[in-house]
Amino acid sequence: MADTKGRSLVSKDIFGPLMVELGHQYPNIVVCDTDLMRCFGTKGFMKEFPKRHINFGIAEQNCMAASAGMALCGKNVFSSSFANFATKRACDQVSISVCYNHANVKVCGLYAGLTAEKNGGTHIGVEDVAIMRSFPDMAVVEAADTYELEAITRYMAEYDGPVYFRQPKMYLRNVYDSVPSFELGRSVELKNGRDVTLIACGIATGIALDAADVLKENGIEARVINMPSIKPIDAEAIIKAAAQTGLIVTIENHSTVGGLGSAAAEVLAENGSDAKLIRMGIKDHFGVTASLAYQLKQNGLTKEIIAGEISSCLR
Amino acid sequence: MADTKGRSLVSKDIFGPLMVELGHQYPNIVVCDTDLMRCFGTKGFMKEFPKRHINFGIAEQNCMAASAGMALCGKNVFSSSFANFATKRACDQVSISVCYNHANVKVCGLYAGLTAEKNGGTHIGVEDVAIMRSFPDMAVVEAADTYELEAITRYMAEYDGPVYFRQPKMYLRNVYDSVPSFELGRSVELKNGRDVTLIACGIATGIALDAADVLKENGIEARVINMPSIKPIDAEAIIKAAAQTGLIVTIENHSTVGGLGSAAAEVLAENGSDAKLIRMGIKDHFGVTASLAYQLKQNGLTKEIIAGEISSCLR
Amino acid sequence: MNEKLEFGMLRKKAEELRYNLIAMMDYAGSGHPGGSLSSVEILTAIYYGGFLNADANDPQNPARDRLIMSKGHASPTQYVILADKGYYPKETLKVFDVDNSMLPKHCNRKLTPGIDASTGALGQGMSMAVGMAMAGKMDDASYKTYCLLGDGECQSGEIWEAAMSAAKYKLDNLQVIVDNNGLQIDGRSDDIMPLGDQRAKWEAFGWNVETCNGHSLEEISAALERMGKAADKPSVLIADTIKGKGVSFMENDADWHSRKMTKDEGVQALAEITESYKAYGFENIEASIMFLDEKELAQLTGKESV
Amino acid sequence: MNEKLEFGMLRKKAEELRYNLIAMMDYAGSGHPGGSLSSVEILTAIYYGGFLNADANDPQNPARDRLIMSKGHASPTQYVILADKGYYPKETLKVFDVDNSMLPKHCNRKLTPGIDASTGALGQGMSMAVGMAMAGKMDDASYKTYCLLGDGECQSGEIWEAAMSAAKYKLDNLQVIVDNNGLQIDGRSDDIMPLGDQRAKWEAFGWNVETCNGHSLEEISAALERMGKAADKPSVLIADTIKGKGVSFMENDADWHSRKMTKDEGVQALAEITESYKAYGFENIEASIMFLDEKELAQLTGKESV
Ligand SMILES: Cc1ncc(C[n+]2csc(CCOP(=O)(O)OP(=O)(O)O)c2C)c(N)n1
Ligand SMILES: Cc1ncc(C[n+]2csc(CCOP(=O)(O)OP(=O)(O)O)c2C)c(N)n1
Ligand SMILES: [Mg+2]
Ligand SMILES: [Mg+2]
Repeated sequence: MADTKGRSLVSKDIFGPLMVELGHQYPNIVVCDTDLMRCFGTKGFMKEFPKRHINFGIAEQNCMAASAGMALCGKNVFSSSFANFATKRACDQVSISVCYNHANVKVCGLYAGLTAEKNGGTHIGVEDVAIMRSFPDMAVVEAADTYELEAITRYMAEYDGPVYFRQPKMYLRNVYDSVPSFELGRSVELKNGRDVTLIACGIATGIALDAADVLKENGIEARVINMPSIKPIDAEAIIKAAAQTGLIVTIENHSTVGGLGSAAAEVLAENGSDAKLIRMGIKDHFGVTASLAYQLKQNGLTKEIIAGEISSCLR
Repeated sequence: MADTKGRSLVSKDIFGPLMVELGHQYPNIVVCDTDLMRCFGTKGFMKEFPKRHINFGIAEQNCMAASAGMALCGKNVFSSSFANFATKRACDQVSISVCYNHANVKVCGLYAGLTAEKNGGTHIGVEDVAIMRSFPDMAVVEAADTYELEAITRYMAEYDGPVYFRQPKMYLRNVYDSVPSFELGRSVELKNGRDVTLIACGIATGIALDAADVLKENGIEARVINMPSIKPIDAEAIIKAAAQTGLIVTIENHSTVGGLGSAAAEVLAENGSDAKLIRMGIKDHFGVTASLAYQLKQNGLTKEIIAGEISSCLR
Repeated sequence: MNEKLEFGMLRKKAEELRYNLIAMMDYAGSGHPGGSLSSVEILTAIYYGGFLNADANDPQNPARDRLIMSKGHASPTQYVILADKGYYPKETLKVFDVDNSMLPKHCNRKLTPGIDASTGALGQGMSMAVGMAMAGKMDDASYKTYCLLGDGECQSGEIWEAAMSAAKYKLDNLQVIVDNNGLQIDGRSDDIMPLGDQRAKWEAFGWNVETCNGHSLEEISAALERMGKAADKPSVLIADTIKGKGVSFMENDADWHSRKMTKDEGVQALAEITESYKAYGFENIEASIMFLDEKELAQLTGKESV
Repeated sequence: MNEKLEFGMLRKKAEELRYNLIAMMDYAGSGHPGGSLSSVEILTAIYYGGFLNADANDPQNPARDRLIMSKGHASPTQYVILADKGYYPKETLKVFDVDNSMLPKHCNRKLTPGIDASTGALGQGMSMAVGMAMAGKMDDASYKTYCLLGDGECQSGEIWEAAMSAAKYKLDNLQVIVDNNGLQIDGRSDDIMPLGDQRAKWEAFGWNVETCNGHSLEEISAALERMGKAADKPSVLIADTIKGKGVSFMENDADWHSRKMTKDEGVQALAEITESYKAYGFENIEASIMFLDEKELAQLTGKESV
């Protein structure tokens, strides 16, 4: 479906220059770093807008709470750290200074999930979505590729309120071939199908599309739903899919506890749906020091394993 | 069912003296405070075992990570703060220093959920279970009354590994009339019934029992399951209840996102159960400055509202 | 709007605020008396001594000075001031700490006009204040940001992260005051987690440091004056205070961090403040009551039975 | 087990370790060269200078001294030492940073014998070290706990929470070393978040402070010696170092925090260390290689083509 030619798969390659553009367009945008400017891609922003850029060093707590302070003075603050530190080291600050104060901070979690690769368990955030999803007033979003990353970033430049903006280091493939539209609470059906529905976000959406191709070869028509807005979630799409396809499979670059899979489970169970849900993701263990490919495989997050699981379930 | 006479409903009244007893029995037990000794009830322990008590002051991060360090030297460390600060201020430390290191720390979250009452939103932890449940290697437990609190505490004195031990300031009633047995991963059926199953933990278990009484008057036979071990969860009991009673209602002193309700949703959806789930709890907003009774009512956590909801659902 | 009272009147105001403060907490049967009382003079000096530039009629004015109660449990002191300043009707003080009150136990910016940040999770107010001062610098705005810390609160690492960042960005528009009452919940800070040489700490973190007797309105004002002139550096005032100041049985007693007064204790507390008021040469403090009528006040002072 | 080399041999050891370190990271095409190289002398002094009491044959001995790499990304330096000490076969160094390796990029106590804590989340190792020292005091044990920090890491509030607690509990069994290389990921610490007067900071937090040239084995050893004698206080050594020390093109360049060497860079790095080895008067550093055979080494040194 997608033409990836010339489009970088690396989040910061798209995010960084885009923030410079948006910085010109929106004078209230501020960028905050925590000694990871190189990973956020925000060196360009710092150079263009030195006064509107703060590097807090290795002090994520202060970064997130001070960002809230800036937001309460009218700024739209994009603040980042590795996903793990943005959500866990600064957990209370994001909860209280940002959400409880309803501060206009875009908490950006970098190198999300297994894309932290060999940095290992201390860096591979498997719980960040679970944590952020539990915060009242927090929206949680993750793009499926850098086209959607752009869409979300543009949306965030206008949106006023706390958001957790999860960003993998890089994508495995593109999913779109141009910048799609994005809205909080809205999912996108990428592929129709009647036998099973794959719901995914982030790098997992590409995997889901690939798995659907494998399933097709086996005669199984899979619906693929991209769910960039994990909270608020598009419950309607899930209920519809459950009614129409029965089996639902969530695929995510995150623990199976508390993330997209749990959000889907909540929707299904509350609606008394008899659809079976399979939650594919990191199986309640910490990340290890290994390449993305290795860890995806270890966690059953390859198109082959996913297709296999679905085939045997439908048999 | 329960005889509450003479038995305090306040967590620290039971926990505090018990820790002194256990301190004598288990020389490797250490207690760590964060300027909330008065709330943890551990002044007695400090006096009896001054060398095995550390008060870290208002420094929850250091408390939890240093506790892990002690644990790695053979100690069984009971470390506390208000639930909100134990799990959010020290989030990364509990995740990495405690869980990732598999350190024998019992992270005790005090004044859990709405029992922080008028301390308001900054103190009322609505997300702590969601956060702790998402950590690999973490067990999450909460007692239904001070009898069970005692059972869990005794269990924890022997258990080796990371646990989040959630403690409300006080209970609304007792549920047991003597110290029950406790085991990780095991639920307790407090009342049999065939029309609906109420699954609850913490102070909500007492409310569930009361709601069952109200339902009975309406001719509805409710099963009541106490679920002190939120993780690992007793999936079997949930599946059985779903098959036998259809409707499942989870009741918890916590956000409906990520806690007991979500855990039940995961189990039900993964099993393709067509049982409908109603998640009663704090409805994805922060706590307010108000009494427990007020906030329980606001969140629909009274026996009347619960019974009403169930009755209208079964009608 | 930058109201400035002479020291005589400032003292009078401080005692009247203290009286209302005790009355409000007594009326509610709640609050954090110790840390509220210790900060009365500090907040009086800031609000009435010509420092805080803020307007009750325009509490969201972007050009206003900010005041962040990082020790958010001392909200009562600010509540009586905001009522006196006209941010809300004085009678509002009656709803302090009632269910879902607009005057909750910890400061909440969404509920109370005049409150600039929701606080209560210690440490975070300091960072938010730093962020506000940073935003001021970005906008070349001239507002100042004041921030009140507890001494126990300074045990929190976030304070030192924030301190380091304020020095980096030369936030001379940031004025932090430590209500150095030497007590926290579990006892003396020196016993629970000693703060050691606080001046040395802040200086080592690149701050301009002032110290003073935190109950001397003159000393506080002089220190704030000097802080306002310090360029290229953030300033901190370590104000030595007495927790529970003004009520003999509360002074220097950690128990009074968040204890509720009995009826008799309330009577005595109000009587003691009346005494000191008189000792300062003022008369009839009862007339200063903002939010209770005579009858209601008589109940608290125990005079209804006379 | 408390091996103590003379300074001449200590220097020889340091250079050999550095050689192995570069070879290991080059072989893996990974690692954090900058902060690993800056800590070579510090760890050499601790492990071989008669300080760390630990036994490769009994890595879990409760009486052992602990060493916590709070800057867990400098694991490579410790890995070559542990291999040399016999905690695991030297050939194990070949698996550094391979998928699911027992020698992962950040220290992991569950995977690697001789590693006392899993680190990588900056700040936490310091607290864990404090906890270990506290446990030692509780047990009246005589072991010491060493802890290595980065200078950037000291921006984290947890460091100062931990520092305060160590002073309270008079942890003279705790010895912290700051690898003060002046760089972090985004650039110079002085630009990113200036640490200012580090000595003043630690002293203000109640610590015994030593400073030294962090590449002088004599100075490090002398400082550790003095620290071992300081009673009733924790000690910190601010060791001034050069990030990337020993490899000209890596020195003082933030880019080398975690860059991977090209083939040519690897060749040059090994050649430079060989040169300094000779300049110290030693010969044939290649013979010191722990984990590669001649042919494998020849590939890294670019000599296979000759
Ligand atoms: C992060 C955090 N930890 C714990 C608490 C609970 N708490 C509220 S007040 C207090 C003591 C504060 O002492 P201090 O800062 O000295 O304030 P003061 O003496 O002025 O009341 C504590 C521990 C909290 N509010 N926030
Ligand atoms: C809490 C936390 N935040 C961010 C990081 C990412 N990180 C890894 S190393 C590093 C720079 C460390 O600088 P410094 O402490 O000076 O170490 P050194 O120069 O010795 O490598 C950063 C920001 C981390 N590991 N942990
Ligand atoms: Mg105090
Ligand atoms: Mg450095």
